[in-house]
Amino acid sequence: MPKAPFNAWLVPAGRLLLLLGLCFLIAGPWVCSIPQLQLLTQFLSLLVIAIMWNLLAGYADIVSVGQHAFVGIGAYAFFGFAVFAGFSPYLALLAGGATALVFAVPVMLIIFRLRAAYLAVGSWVVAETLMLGAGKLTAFGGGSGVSMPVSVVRSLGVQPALRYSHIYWLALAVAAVALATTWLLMRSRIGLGLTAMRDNEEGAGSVGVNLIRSRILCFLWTAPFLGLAGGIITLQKLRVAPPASFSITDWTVYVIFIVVIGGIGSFEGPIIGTVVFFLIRQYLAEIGVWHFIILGMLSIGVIMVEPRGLWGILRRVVPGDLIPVSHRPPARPLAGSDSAPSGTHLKEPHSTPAG
Amino acid sequence: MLELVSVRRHFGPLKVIDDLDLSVAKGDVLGILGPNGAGKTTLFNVILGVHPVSAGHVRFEGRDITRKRPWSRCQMGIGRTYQVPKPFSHMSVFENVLVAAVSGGQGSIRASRDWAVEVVELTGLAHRMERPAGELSLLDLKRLELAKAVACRPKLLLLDEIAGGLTDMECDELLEIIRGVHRQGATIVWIEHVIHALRRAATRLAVLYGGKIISSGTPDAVLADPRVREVYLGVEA
Amino acid sequence: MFFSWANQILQGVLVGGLYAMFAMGLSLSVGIMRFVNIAHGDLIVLVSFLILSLTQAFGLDPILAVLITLPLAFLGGYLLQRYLLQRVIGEGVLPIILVTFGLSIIIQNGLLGTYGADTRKVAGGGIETATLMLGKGINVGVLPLAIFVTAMVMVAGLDLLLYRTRMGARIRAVSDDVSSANLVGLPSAHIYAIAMGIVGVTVAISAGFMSVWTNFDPTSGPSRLITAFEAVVLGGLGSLWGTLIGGIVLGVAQTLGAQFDAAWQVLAGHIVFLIIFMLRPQGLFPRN
Amino acid sequence: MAGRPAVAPTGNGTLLAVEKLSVFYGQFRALFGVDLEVRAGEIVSIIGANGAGKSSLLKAIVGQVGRTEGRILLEGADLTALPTAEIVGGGVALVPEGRRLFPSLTVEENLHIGWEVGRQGEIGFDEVYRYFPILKERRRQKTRELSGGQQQMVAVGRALLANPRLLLCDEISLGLAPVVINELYEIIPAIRDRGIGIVVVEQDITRSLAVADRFYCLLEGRVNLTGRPQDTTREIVAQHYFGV
Repeated sequence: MPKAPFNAWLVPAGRLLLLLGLCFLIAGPWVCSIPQLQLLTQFLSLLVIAIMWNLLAGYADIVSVGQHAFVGIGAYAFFGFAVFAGFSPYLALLAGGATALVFAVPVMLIIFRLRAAYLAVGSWVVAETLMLGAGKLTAFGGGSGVSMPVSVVRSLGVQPALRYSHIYWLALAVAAVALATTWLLMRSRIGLGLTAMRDNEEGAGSVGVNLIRSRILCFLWTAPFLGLAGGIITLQKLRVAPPASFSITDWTVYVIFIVVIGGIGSFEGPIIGTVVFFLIRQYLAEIGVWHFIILGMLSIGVIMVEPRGLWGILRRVVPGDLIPVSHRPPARPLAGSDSAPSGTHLKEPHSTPAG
Repeated sequence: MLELVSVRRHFGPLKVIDDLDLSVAKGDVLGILGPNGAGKTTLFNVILGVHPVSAGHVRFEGRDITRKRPWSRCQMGIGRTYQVPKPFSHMSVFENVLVAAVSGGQGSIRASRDWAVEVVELTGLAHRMERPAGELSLLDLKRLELAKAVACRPKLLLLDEIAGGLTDMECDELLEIIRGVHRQGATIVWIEHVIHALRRAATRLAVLYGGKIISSGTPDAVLADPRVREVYLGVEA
Repeated sequence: MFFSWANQILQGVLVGGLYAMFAMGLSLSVGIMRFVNIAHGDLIVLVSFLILSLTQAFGLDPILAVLITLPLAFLGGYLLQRYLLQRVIGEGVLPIILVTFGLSIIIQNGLLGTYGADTRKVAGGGIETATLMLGKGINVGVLPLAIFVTAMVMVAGLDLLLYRTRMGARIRAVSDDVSSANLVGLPSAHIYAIAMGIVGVTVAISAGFMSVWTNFDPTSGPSRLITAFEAVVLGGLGSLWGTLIGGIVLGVAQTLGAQFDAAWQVLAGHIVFLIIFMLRPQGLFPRN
Repeated sequence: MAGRPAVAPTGNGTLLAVEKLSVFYGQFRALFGVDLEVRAGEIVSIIGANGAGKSSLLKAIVGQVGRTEGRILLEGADLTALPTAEIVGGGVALVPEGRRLFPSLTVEENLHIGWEVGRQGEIGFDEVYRYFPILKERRRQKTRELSGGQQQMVAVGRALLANPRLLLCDEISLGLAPVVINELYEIIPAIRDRGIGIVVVEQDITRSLAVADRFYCLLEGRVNLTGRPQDTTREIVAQHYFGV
């Protein structure tokens, strides 16, 4: 049996850190001020979008620069269902997610015709078109947007404190569901195939991974979650407007930086990236546009030095994944004694002694 | 079991596979020889569907699979190794094999785990079970290629120069594994330059030259065929 | 009525000249280096600000300012390719997209930090308003006409450069097969960098015309990129004359869209692009 | 020309000396300490089965493999760390396996690229067109439109225009009809007689040995037989070739 490596404690320590973070998030409404709670809500929304972008670019090789379209669609649809159709905010939120999914189908039909490098700008064109289209909706205030009626706002709580904690719980729930179900997806046979695709596409195809179906599934998977995030964001901002709801800066630029810096193609990367991003933004916001420049240079540096980001660097020391999406062989009490077919076993080559 | 009918594969004006007919019977171990550029790897790409054919048909167990994608063919029972290994470098050896067992063999993860372990052990990779595939040595990568192909539970196994670059001892080990797989019922098509390995394993040999089969039959007959010596060693002076 | 429509279409064609100019450099990088530079539009805006500074700070004539930026843009393109993009080329699409994306954000915000968010324009000394009356309500602006003619000259010039010169043959050789080029001893990194330098020159020329004709601000880059991309895809990836036609199609679509409602101008361009793209994904004039 | 290896006459007429050369591709080792020598005006043939390391040897000489150990000397000047462009400029030209032309360039343009990257010398376009008259007729045609044999002629012509002191030919008969191969092989001695050292890599042993002054046989990355063709028999060569 190999001895446990010296740095094995880092994995449980990392998990403990994640658990503490989760406890903090759950305790949020009791320990945080309203501005802090709003910040956490933003954090959770961005986390959801980052996880989804990572799923596309990091695994399915769909490097989209237009995913903000689905955030915007979610925002507008939520607004429409809540204000015009009179749905309760909760139902409207779900309907917003569903609408994003419906839009994802034609969008996919367009951009999947473009491969590789061209898909990025192609998805951007589609997002731009949808944003301009949203600006033509007079009911939603056209190009300048519209605010939520007070009645809808009040249905979530008359006092601001209650309302904000309400929105926060919704954001936490959406993030938790997004994280948990995406984790389950990655643990499933589909996720296993996606991870193989990430490492070697042709190799994955020839061991039976259906590349086309996996791509379609990934793309459709992300849309409703982005739509839900769009709904949450609208609840928080209390208005929709094309440039803000379909903001490429907020929902694509930042998100790409988050995932690239945190570590693309891993589950931990987007989480680390979102935390780092909020730290940078809190401390560097006063230097205005220059924090973008720092983020841009940081991400170019990361691609040059360690394409798998901060988590890739940490992973050189940390011996395992914090959120295990990988699979381990079943424990076998008497490995190799009698279970294997006879005659075909080879002696194991001499393995080097551990340590 | 496998049948290629007048298959052509052209890259622009280059005819890599030129009007090729080939049939493989169940239980065969067919070895394919041929000089560089004879179209051997392209032949595999055509059988697995990595490249579409320019003309002709590919049949597998009586079904026309000419228009099927690689993953469907794999799920139907065609496993394949690559000459240049294509490991999933950031996944463990076990996971590499599990992907194949789950995707190619079409089982659930739960049901495929034991099979994956069995294949890993069968191919002599048990001691590397949880290592990332990116850290493996060449021999282990070749074993992993084989393990992934076997894990798909192939009825037809395509081996592409799996013995190249190995020492004699390593080659013997690999040969033993391949024989084991054959005994369990798989039909094998094996492209190889290491002739002594082929000679010991193959029930039939075929020689590919200029995109056509120029000789086929029992190993001894083919190796004695003057046309084969011609292709390999040049025209008799 | 007829002449009013004809006039609009003519204006659209001329606008298309500017779009083709934006697209030409992108078409070269798509055709030769086989990547889409997401910072392409931002580079155009960057050079426009450079021209603005030269004309305002030193009181230079815009034409002189553009002439000064040409060698700088060549050098900039060369260095950008040689020391940044070349390092991530050939490692799949993700790194190059992300690097040029990062570059785009850096340029936009660097300009915002330096020049502020105000909309700018370079004074052209009256050429902006000069028009030729062709009668029956058809007027042609001197500047748009100059732009269109220049765009055609540029396409013809690039065609000559690529197909009639030694350097062009080298560039096409590297674009044909990089590894062959390396095998026979062609310095591919240097040749790619020269190609990017040429892209830089097209960027500077289009920046010169754009800065006099239209307003721009530090965040105008992405819309220039999108226009350029649409023209390239419409024309057929990598085909220079196709790119010119693609630009014209967009220009006409936009001016006609604006006829219905001024606010539909940009959207009409996108919609026409998406429709044509769905019908003909390989573009109007695919290469080969 | 910058970086051009200085000419250092070595007395015994050695043009190329390969010393203890190993080549690695990541984990894979293609050559194991190979020694090889080529003199000016000599044709050296390298034979061996697929995967024996023949192409790796040629690629290492022109600086196109990742990691090597050992030394490669051209007239005493070390080529080992130089970029390909300088090696070619210094007088080594490769006719790569599979021809590797630039398909959308014309015959003339392809040839011209060889001329540009090489060193100054007596071989010009006329010279090449004299060897291959058909190329003169087709000089304005794109090489993708040529037959395989004509393409191979362009590849040889391109290398010759670099005015090499050492010419490396990798599988030039691959996939060609015997008539065409004969035509190509007729000019090799003529090139040798200009004082150029030639390395011929070929799967067709008979052809290769017929033209060679000396040969090396590679098996799995090592030289296992070397000598003059007339001093050995076909059976011995075949044994070493297959390693059985």
